[in-house]
Amino acid sequence: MERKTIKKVVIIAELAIKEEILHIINEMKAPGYTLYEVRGMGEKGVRDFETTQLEYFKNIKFEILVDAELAERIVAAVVDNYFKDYAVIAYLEEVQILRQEKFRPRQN
Amino acid sequence: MERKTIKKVVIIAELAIKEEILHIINEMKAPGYTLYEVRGMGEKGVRDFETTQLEYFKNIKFEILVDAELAERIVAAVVDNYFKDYAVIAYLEEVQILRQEKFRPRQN
Amino acid sequence: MERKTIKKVVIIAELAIKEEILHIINEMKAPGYTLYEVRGMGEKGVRDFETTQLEYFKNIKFEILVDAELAERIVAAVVDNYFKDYAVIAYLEEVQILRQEKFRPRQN
Amino acid sequence: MNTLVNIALLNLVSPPILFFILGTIAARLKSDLDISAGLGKTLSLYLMLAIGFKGGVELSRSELSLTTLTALLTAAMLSFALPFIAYGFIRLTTKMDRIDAGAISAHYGSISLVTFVAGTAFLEMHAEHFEGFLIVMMVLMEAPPIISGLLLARQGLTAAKERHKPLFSPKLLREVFFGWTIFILLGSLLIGFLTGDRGMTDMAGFIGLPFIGFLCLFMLEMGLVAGRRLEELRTFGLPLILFGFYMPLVGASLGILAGLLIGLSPGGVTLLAILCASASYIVVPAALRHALPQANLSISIPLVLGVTFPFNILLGIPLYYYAAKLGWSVIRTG
Amino acid sequence: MNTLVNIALLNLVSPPILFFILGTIAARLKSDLDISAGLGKTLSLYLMLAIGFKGGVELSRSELSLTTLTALLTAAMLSFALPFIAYGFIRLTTKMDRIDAGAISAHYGSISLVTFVAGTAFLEMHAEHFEGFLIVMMVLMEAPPIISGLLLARQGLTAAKERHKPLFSPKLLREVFFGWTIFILLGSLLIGFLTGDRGMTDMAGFIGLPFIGFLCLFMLEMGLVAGRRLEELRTFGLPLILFGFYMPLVGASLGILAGLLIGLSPGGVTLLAILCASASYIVVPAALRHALPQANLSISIPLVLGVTFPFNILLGIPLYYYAAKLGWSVIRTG
Amino acid sequence: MNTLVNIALLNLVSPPILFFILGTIAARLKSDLDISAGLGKTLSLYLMLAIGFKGGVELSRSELSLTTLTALLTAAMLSFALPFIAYGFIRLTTKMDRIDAGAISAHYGSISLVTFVAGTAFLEMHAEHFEGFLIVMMVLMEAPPIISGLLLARQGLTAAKERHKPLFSPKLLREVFFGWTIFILLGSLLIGFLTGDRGMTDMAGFIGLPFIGFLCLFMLEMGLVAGRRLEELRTFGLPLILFGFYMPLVGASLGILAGLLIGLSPGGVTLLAILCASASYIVVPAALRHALPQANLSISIPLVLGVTFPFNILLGIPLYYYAAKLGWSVIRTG
Ligand SMILES: Nc1ncnc2c1ncn2[C@@H]1O[C@H](COP(=O)(O)O)[C@@H](O)[C@H]1O
Ligand SMILES: Nc1ncnc2c1ncn2[C@@H]1O[C@H](COP(=O)(O)O)[C@@H](O)[C@H]1O
Ligand SMILES: Nc1ncnc2c1ncn2[C@@H]1O[C@H](COP(=O)(O)O)[C@@H](O)[C@H]1O
Ligand code: NA
Ligand code: NA
Ligand code: NA
Repeated sequence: MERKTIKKVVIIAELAIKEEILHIINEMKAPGYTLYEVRGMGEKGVRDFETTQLEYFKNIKFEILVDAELAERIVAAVVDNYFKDYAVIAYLEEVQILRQEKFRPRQN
Repeated sequence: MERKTIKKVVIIAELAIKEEILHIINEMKAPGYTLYEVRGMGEKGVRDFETTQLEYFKNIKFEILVDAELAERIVAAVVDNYFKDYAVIAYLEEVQILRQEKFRPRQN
Repeated sequence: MERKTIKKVVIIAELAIKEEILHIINEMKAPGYTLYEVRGMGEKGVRDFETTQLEYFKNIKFEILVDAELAERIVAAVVDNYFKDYAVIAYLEEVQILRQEKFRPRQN
Repeated sequence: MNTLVNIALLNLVSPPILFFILGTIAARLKSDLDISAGLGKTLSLYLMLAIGFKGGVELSRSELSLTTLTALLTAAMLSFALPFIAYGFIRLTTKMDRIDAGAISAHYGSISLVTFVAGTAFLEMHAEHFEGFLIVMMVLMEAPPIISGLLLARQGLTAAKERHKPLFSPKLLREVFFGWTIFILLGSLLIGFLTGDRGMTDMAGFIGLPFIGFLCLFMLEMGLVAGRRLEELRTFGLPLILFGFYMPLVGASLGILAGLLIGLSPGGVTLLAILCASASYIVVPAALRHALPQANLSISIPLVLGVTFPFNILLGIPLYYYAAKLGWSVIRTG
Repeated sequence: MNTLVNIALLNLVSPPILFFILGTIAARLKSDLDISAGLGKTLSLYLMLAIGFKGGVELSRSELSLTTLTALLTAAMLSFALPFIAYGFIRLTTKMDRIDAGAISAHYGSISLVTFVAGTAFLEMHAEHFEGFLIVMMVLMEAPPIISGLLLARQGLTAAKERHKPLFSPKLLREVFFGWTIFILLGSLLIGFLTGDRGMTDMAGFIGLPFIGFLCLFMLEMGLVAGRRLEELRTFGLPLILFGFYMPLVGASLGILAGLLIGLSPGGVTLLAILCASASYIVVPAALRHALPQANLSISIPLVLGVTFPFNILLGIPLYYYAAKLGWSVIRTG
Repeated sequence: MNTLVNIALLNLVSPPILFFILGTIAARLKSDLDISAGLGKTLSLYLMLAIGFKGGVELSRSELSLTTLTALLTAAMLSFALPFIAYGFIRLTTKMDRIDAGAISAHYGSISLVTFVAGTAFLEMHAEHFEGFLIVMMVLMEAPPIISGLLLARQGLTAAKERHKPLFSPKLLREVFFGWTIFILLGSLLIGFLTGDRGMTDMAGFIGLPFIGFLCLFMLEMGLVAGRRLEELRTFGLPLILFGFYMPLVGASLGILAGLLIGLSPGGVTLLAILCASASYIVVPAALRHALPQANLSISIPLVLGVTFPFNILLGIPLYYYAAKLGWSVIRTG
């Protein structure tokens, strides 16, 4: 089968901005997303605890498969709004898909 | 260290077809898999809830490291059988491994 | 935006060596990591159960974004120390990031 | 004296119902109040274990009579018949295709355990006894409607190969007969039956004392779940929404008639009515994902959870109880 | 007779406190003892539901008096005022900037539910009654300090646009008023109030009998959480650490004075002192992440959990109780 | 009168055992019945807390005697000795290498808490009292067999450097002494001891009333876990399977002898037998992953969980009790 190559946007952020990121995803009419509950460590310190007491130490990860153009816009939106004050990173990967239409921006 | 490049098959699907996908993996003698519990959104709507009440809104994600040839066959099997009726996507990535033999199809 | 390409080290291992891997990450001053709780199957058998009774059947996954040089050293350390006796795999991927400095080895 | 209004109000100010309402409000106001996934599963497990065990002990006290057998048979038959009625209503009043109509009708033929449990708590409040075998009746009502629902939906399958592939895949059978809900219900029932009153003394501190409290937690979650589904009803046509209201009434009426005919106690009649009125949102959807993947569950689920479940909990149960008592006294005096 | 020492010792050898200590030790020794995430959430949910419900039933027994209203008003005002005092201390004794100082002061103005619950358990041990509306007072003390804290922190914001953007984003308001803690507390309180003693008989087996046991589990987790934070205190200056000790004393003193003035019972005075002395580690941090993302929570959290919370649990509560009784007897006799 | 058969049957129809059987059946039939991860951990935590606390209270009532000390010493020694016996049997009857044989023997020297708890529930059923320090004995039996098991397995290590690296890595020591199971057991024991009867009145509603119910849930999960392991036994040779049956009998016999010698009560003797007969599936495997990573746990785990655990639960416990009573009466009369 011949494949198309599109982008996978990855955003790992503190739980506090989950809704904000979802908002960006919807605003930009991304065709979909996948969400993970993760733990980790980075510039903003260790965020790797199992207890639920401290919600603001939790991390989530978004993966969004989209065309390169939209990918850039999503990353830009996250970087501009949240990199300064929040625990968050964003990066891009390339993935090979089968049916490109499935990953086009939503029309509605 | 010199690396070999192999494929990573990624399948994100509704929980309902977990066993079916495991069946494909075993049938095709894939050397292994890694399984995630995820949430998400796509063509088939939002599947992003924390409650367990509604099992059929849950998503799982499979990652399978295999050679290109087997990768194609796994993806094909999933697409042909489940893309029409079920919430599922599949794509490929390239990864660099150390010991290729570990990721050859099982013999038994 | 112009992007830099760096490495993503992926380590999937049995829970038993979580602290050992964290130790390597800290020793080598990796800038950060992301941790997943996963399940799976491989050479060392099936490690895909939902019960907590049997802690040693649990898997974790580390993702570490670093420059190529450090990536090699981390993988080497894991392979040398744990591949023989433990359930563990390691591989590399390429990712495109925005601000390289964020992923340089820690100085302190 | 217990007028319908009194009964209804008494129901509305009982802790479980109020926690259900609290949950709904929380969901509507988009509060971040949430029941952790694990807890949700644990609570269902607890309710089923408790209700099953109690029923078993109850059974161990009474000996198997003919009524029991007729009752069990009636239950299975009722649940098999209900989908045909439901299907008729849907096809007549909406433009829904055969597949989705069949799927929905299966939900309404089957039962909701929580509604049943709420019913038992309600009866306790009124010191109303009921037969232990009603739990068995409940279990027997889970599966049959899936079959009738599938038979109806099959007509809608275009691809001949799909229409003619065997109705029961082994997968479906396992799903239905070894599904965890049935397993834990029947299992606990059997254990309660075997250990009887001695077992009850051991278990009372677990399934007795804290029961209502656990039910409240569970109803709180149900409120959250129901509240979140309301959104999705927006896109539904009025006829379908109405179906969510009158179908339980139709089911309950049949349940009451049947219950009176086979000579159940007022409590028993009420519970049979509740079983017929309630609609499944766990067993049936799970089974349909395998047996009828073409069906669109995002129609049935919001309808069951957003309309029928709340209706039964808030108004249905007292209503059915009132009607059951009425019918019963009529027969008695007549 | 109950000397301060006796009271303090009696507190230290009560199961909840001992489990808290056990948890701390486990954390210090890096034991792999851990409370599963789900359980942690469930336990908080349980404590809030139980304490709220009990308070509601309590309220349903007494009729709304003027004291109640003044008490509620006092609570809100106290919690609004406390951050200004806290802020002053911090700015005077440390080099911390306005933003972080404001953030911390918000934590100390607000309250910790677990400390409050531990206080009620402590009072029960001393057969000391307290007013039901104290739970309402607690709820009213959660939000106001966030406002005063923000007002103070705002001064530190360099970017004019940040300084002048509205104080309350809708997001913040939802966070604060529909937050799950407040929701479950007020909701359960209301339900307890509506169902009264009848409701209590239903719920006693759930929120009564096993209460202390659940509290012990929860305190075990709190011990783990607190113990793990101790590490981070290493890097803190002495003045800040000390603040974590004397600020609760300051708060408690004000609480006791206010409590005596508005004529609360000894138990009520003690609880108000506890509320003023305790610092928030759930509601306030969550709110600040949105309203003041520039603030560095890795200063406030370790201070609240590593110093103030243990201090209140281990020594504060008995101390405040002793002082409250003393003050009360003085007034009485005087 | 209590013949062995009566005792055995009475055990088989007790709720915990029946729920264990239910779980096994569910697993065999591949039902999707499952205990959520969180619940599993919570249940173990609860059992350990409850059993530890009760033991502590028990201890606080009796004063430390010489019997206690000899008992504790005996327990540690027994558990250290058992692996040598187990190792001998395995090496004689199977072709297993030193490493795996040593690993398995460590499992059988150590203990299973759940089996112990089931034993206490069993004794309660027979109104049979036992000494509080038996919980301390249990704790003391967890670690020693790991040492003897390692000593035996070490012989099999080819690489000299591995064979001669210190037996106890700090990691292993922490794993063994600060492991969460030991921590919660000893901690709760100590707390129960310190708070005594007053503490018990506080905790009874949590660790007393619902205890059997929680045990049932736990046994349900154990049944699921055990049932799923049966599969893997297919590939095992008969000699190894048999070992899983007779080794507990060997252990129990030694336990009974020792128990009678040091003068334990019939209940105490039974529990010591149970401890010797039971095999570890939590502490030992976790420790071995670090101390002996070469060992293949997929041999020991199925054997312990699929054969020995069910055997002890279903038949062993009543048998050991019967033997203990017998031995005791012999001594008495003799
Ligand atoms: N170098 C890295 N590799 C992998 N994950 C990272 C890395 N840096 C940060 N993260 C993840 O992103 C989260 C936020 O990063 P930060 O804002 O740098 O604290 C962390 O908690 C990690 O989960
Ligand atoms: N564009 C996308 N990016 C990331 N994940 C996606 C995307 N589309 C679908 N998914 C995931 O795949 C699941 C099923 O997709 P769908 O069949 O399109 O509903 C969704 O619930 C998501 O978890
Ligand atoms: N071919 C593979 N594809 C994806 N994940 C794998 C693969 N092989 C192993 N894994 C993961 O790595 C873990 C340890 O692998 P192993 O040491 O081969 O048993 C497994 O439990 C899986 O989670
Ligand atoms: Na029905
Ligand atoms: Na305060
Ligand atoms: Na043993």
